[in-house]
Amino acid sequence: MFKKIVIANRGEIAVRVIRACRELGVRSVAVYSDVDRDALHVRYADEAYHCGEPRASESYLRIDRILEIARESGAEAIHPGYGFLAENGDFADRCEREGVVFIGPRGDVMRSMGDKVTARQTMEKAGVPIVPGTTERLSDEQATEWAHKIGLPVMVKASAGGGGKGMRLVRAEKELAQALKRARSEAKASFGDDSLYIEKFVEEPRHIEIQLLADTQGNAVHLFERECSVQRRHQKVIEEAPGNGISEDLRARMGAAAVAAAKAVGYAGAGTCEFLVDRNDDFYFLEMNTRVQVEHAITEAITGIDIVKTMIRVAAGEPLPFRQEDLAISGHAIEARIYAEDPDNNFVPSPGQILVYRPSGGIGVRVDSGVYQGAQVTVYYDPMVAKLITWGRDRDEAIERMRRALFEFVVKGIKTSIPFHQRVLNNPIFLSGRYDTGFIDQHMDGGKGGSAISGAEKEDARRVAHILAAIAAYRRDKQRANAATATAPVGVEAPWKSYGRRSQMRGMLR
Amino acid sequence: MFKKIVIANRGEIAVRVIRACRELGVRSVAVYSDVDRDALHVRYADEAYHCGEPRASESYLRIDRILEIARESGAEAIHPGYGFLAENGDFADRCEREGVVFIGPRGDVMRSMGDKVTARQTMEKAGVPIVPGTTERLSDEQATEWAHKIGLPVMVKASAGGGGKGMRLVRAEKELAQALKRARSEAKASFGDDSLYIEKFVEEPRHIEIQLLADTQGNAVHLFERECSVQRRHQKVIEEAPGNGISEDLRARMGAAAVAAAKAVGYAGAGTCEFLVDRNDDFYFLEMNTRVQVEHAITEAITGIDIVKTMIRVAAGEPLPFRQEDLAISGHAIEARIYAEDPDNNFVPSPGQILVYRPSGGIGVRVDSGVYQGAQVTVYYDPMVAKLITWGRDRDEAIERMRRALFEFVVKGIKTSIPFHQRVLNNPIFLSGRYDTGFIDQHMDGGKGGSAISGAEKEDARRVAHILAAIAAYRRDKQRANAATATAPVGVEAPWKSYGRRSQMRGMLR
Amino acid sequence: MKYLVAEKGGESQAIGLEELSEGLYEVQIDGVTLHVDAAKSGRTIYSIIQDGQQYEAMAEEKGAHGFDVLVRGQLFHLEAQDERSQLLAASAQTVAEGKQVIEAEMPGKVVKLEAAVGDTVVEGQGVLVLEAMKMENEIPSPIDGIVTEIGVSEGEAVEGGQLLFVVEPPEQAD
Amino acid sequence: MKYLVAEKGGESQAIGLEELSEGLYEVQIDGVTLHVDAAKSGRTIYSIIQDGQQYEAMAEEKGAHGFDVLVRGQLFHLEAQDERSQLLAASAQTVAEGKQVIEAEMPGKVVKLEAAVGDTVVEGQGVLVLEAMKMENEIPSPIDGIVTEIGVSEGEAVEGGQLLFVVEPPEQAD
Repeated sequence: MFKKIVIANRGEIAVRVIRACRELGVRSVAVYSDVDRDALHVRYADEAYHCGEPRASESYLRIDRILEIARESGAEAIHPGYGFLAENGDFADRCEREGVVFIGPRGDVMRSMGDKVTARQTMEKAGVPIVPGTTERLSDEQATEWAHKIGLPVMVKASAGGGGKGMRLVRAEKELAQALKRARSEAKASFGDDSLYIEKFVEEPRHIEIQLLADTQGNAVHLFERECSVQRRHQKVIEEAPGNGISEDLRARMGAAAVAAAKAVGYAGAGTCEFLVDRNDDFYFLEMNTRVQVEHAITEAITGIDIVKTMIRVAAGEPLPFRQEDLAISGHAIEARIYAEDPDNNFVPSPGQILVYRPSGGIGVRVDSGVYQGAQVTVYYDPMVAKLITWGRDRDEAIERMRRALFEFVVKGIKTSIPFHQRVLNNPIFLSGRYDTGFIDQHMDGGKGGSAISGAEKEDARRVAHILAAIAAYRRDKQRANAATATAPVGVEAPWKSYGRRSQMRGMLR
Repeated sequence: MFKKIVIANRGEIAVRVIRACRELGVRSVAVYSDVDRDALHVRYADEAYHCGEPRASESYLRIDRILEIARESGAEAIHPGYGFLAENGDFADRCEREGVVFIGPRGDVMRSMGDKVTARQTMEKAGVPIVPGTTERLSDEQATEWAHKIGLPVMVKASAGGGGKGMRLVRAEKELAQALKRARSEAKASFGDDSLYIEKFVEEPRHIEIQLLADTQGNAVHLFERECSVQRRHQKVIEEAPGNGISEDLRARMGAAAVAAAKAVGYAGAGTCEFLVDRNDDFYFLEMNTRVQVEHAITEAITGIDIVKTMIRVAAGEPLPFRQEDLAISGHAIEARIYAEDPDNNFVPSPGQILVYRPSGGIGVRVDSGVYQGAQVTVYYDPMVAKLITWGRDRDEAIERMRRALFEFVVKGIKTSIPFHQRVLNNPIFLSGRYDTGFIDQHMDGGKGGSAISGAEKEDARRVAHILAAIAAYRRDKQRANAATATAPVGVEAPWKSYGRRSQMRGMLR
Repeated sequence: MKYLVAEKGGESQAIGLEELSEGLYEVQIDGVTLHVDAAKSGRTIYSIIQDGQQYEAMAEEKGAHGFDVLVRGQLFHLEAQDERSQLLAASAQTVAEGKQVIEAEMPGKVVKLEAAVGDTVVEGQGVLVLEAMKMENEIPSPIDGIVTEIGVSEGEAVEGGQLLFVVEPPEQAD
Repeated sequence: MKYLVAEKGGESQAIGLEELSEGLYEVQIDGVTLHVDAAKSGRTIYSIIQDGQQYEAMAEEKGAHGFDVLVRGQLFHLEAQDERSQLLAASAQTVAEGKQVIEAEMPGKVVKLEAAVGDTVVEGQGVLVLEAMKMENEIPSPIDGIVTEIGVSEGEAVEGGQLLFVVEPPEQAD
């Protein structure tokens, strides 16, 4: 086993990896940009090195600096987490050349999967079913031709894509040009590569993905499926494991296909095969993510396997400590991604200082977070502040726990998506378990729709809200009256000022 | 199922029960004393009623007021948690008479078990092995006689005892008189009943207890054992499930004995049979706790069963939703009770305001707590501020997680027992799993001994501590220099003052 | 003491308020009298107990008289003020009418302009696309009107508070 | 600037300190020079980074010059002060000598008196038993000496800060 690992990431996933290191008795080396000196991942780490300026391109994406830190600290391996350098094959190659273990698959494997077009070609060869569409990069003109050839609706996707970036659904002819433009610009901005491809849009598609673990001895197992069909603008917001109404037979066939895909490319480490499942339970390869997923925790909850510790072990050359037949599903798990955004105002990002942070606790609840009370959510990085995971003996209990945990979760100072999650957890379609990736658009008005509580409760809440507004106004007036004598607490006034400012702007944006 | 339940308790267990209610869709009614208006259990509840003055006898123990609140709120049942009224048979009778369901066994059952002497008689009849000793209340003279008859060492115990209160080990003749006095005074203070009995002291005893669940249809199952041999002054501080080196055979025999005991008294609800296991794996009935235990969470962790929800269900007349053969042990769980006390100063209680509270999180970690950042730990109630529970696929992983979680857990403003737990988690005897109830006295110098880290690490920590002390002094001096201009934040100065004051006293006590 | 409380846009209702003791209020609302125990912990979190019902609620000041109040996961945008300052209120509530000056909420990058000066836009129509925190956000016009000014260009990095564009109602824009 | 740091009772070592910029210090210790980055969050929690090593540590003021410092779960009772105020220190460190006035840390109840005025007690010997937070705590004498005063009686409820007893060294007590 390694003695020391650099975690080339930040936020909750850096904390997640540091926890795994501590449990393995491996020293953890955090890296931090100027704005992350006070971040939680630094405080949990054994060592910490500055890696640059706030913008990711000037810090967490600086390959030279990350490798320099590995040398300086004497670390033997680097864990990339997700995002940033996690799926950068060239970085993996650099690590190999400089004698540092990259905790993930080989560079060429990543490239073959990271580029979605190449991946589709590879899978086609491996006999894994893929979504009908193109297997080359396309000019706008070719894309238009193909759209006609395949027939609308189609998905326009970035070859370098992932995480829903640079992806657009085109249902009507006239949307196509616009979709291509926006997808290219987003792809360029996100991946520095604006090449696109086109896929047939699968009707009522469900996003079902298979978790994989493979070692360097050629063993590969799957940890069953996750359902990630609750998506807003192609971003996963709520995930479940196991999937809804996935038969043992379908589970076995998808698992086998995923394992075949992994073996076809000589995969090692943790990875995920994403599939689309249509209304006939036919499934199509979507993409393979060659890293730990945000939603890996729900698989840990139903299998008891620590995925991050296992990927570190196999990176150190150990064989998988279990075989397929040792694995089984126990209960049901749900994850809600809590973002710093305002679900009551078109989900605009909501950075700022977290004035109050009271995470949920108790039975069947897991919180993975990179923040704490007093921490800053900056505008520079991903707006996810926490992952809330609940486990139950069955789906109903997992849902009841999630509702309970969302009720308990308090984050003040910034707006979060918690109220949105509460609305989803009350939606009859979601509760039925029969939903597809169109769920939020079709049944929740793109996220605006739904209510966290019943009509009567809402009236009751309204009455209390009005009373509290009067009381708050009264207290404020009273406070102002003594303003002359009182002095605002140090370090408190500042955030408030900025709140006043932002809120007025939001008022204008509304 | 009930529509509304009164939780006649406070702190983490009140929060625990409220969580169960919310998951069951049952409205929760909290009760609070003058000093608990801002407590977490009030904030999590649907309804809240004031029940009296700070002293428990004037609030949480006021049977009339609790029942009045049940009537006022229209609740159908009362959950007593643990402590306070939880094992008060007369209270259960009152509830029955007034048509409110007491969530627990019948009053007569509680009395037969609550009085340890009666319990020993009952168990003897039921054929459950008991520790050799007396089965009547004793005067000091009789106690002395018996001590000679049985032969030293003996345990002096309060008939009304529980939770280690009013209990003394007597190894030498001369200690006897003193032990009887202290035990009586403590028993009087804790239970209002100073009657005592005497048991043979079992050498190298291990404290192994069996979790029971029984319904009103006469079904009873056990949820396997917990090992609670890590005790300081007869108080459990760390518990494990399953027990260490408990053979399937012993587990089956103890489980059967516990179920037999439950059926012998017509038990319903959740309960625990405590046994002493000697070096020959012979076991003796110690006592039966007719309530949910502090340490129930580790059993929930290895079985997946929600014990609190289940006890509410059976109280509502539902049959147990599972049979013995549906239950199995999965993995290993450990609980550390985090108390507001100073492990570096003879474990003196450490009340005060919690200035910083950052509970552990992530995989395999559960925190049950009744506090939050800014909350007050008062001198009026039990000093436990949180329960930290970790689960792992095996004992080693559970231990690694616990170490990791203890490292993460930050509580500032009050002293806590976290450093003590870290010392235990590094003790080779504890790690070996071969320890008995004498562990802390014999291997940790009563709690003072052991170290959380290695000698080299300690020297390193010392160096950093010295540097930080200099920096802190420098900053303080700098701050004082500008004292004239600066104004202390409102509400912050107060706690500081009191710390200054208390700490000086502690200095003197040392 | 009387306070007038209204949802943004809606008409206001009068709420009588008297502080009986620290945190304990007698409240007149909908013609009934209630006793409300409002305990505050931290800066904006309240525990409200009224007739036994307990609500953990948050009230955050929003500009002059506004309060965003969160109860049971429901967010209410409210205006609350002492009866006497009602006149002020009237003016305060006209924020969403007349000339609209749209500023950036936070640093970001202008990915795309979707309208030009002089264009007629309807309420909710996108005027430009701003990228912030790795997400593209379309900034819509808050009213039907005409774009009279655009303060940024495509690809430009903007600071929080920087002017993005101005929209004016037709009758005003000429 | 020079600070003298000592464990309670132990002899002190000199630590040179210069703040290069907010939170960044040049430190002279054991004849070597270190750069220490001490970021503070909240009132007493620090993240110390020195030569790459990260330590989350807490420093709580204890009386005149005392700091309780917690690092890696290890608690250190330290006295730290500017060289010039060393003399003051000397006196401050004699707290644990001479006449000892023991006060109650918190409200509680005197369960038992184990010594009487005039009794000779040794360091660590119990003088009385106080019950607080449902636990009985034996309050020991901090020195060898003679009990010269007892401020409470058995069964009496005491407030925090109330005088419990006084112990004086033999030579002084007469």
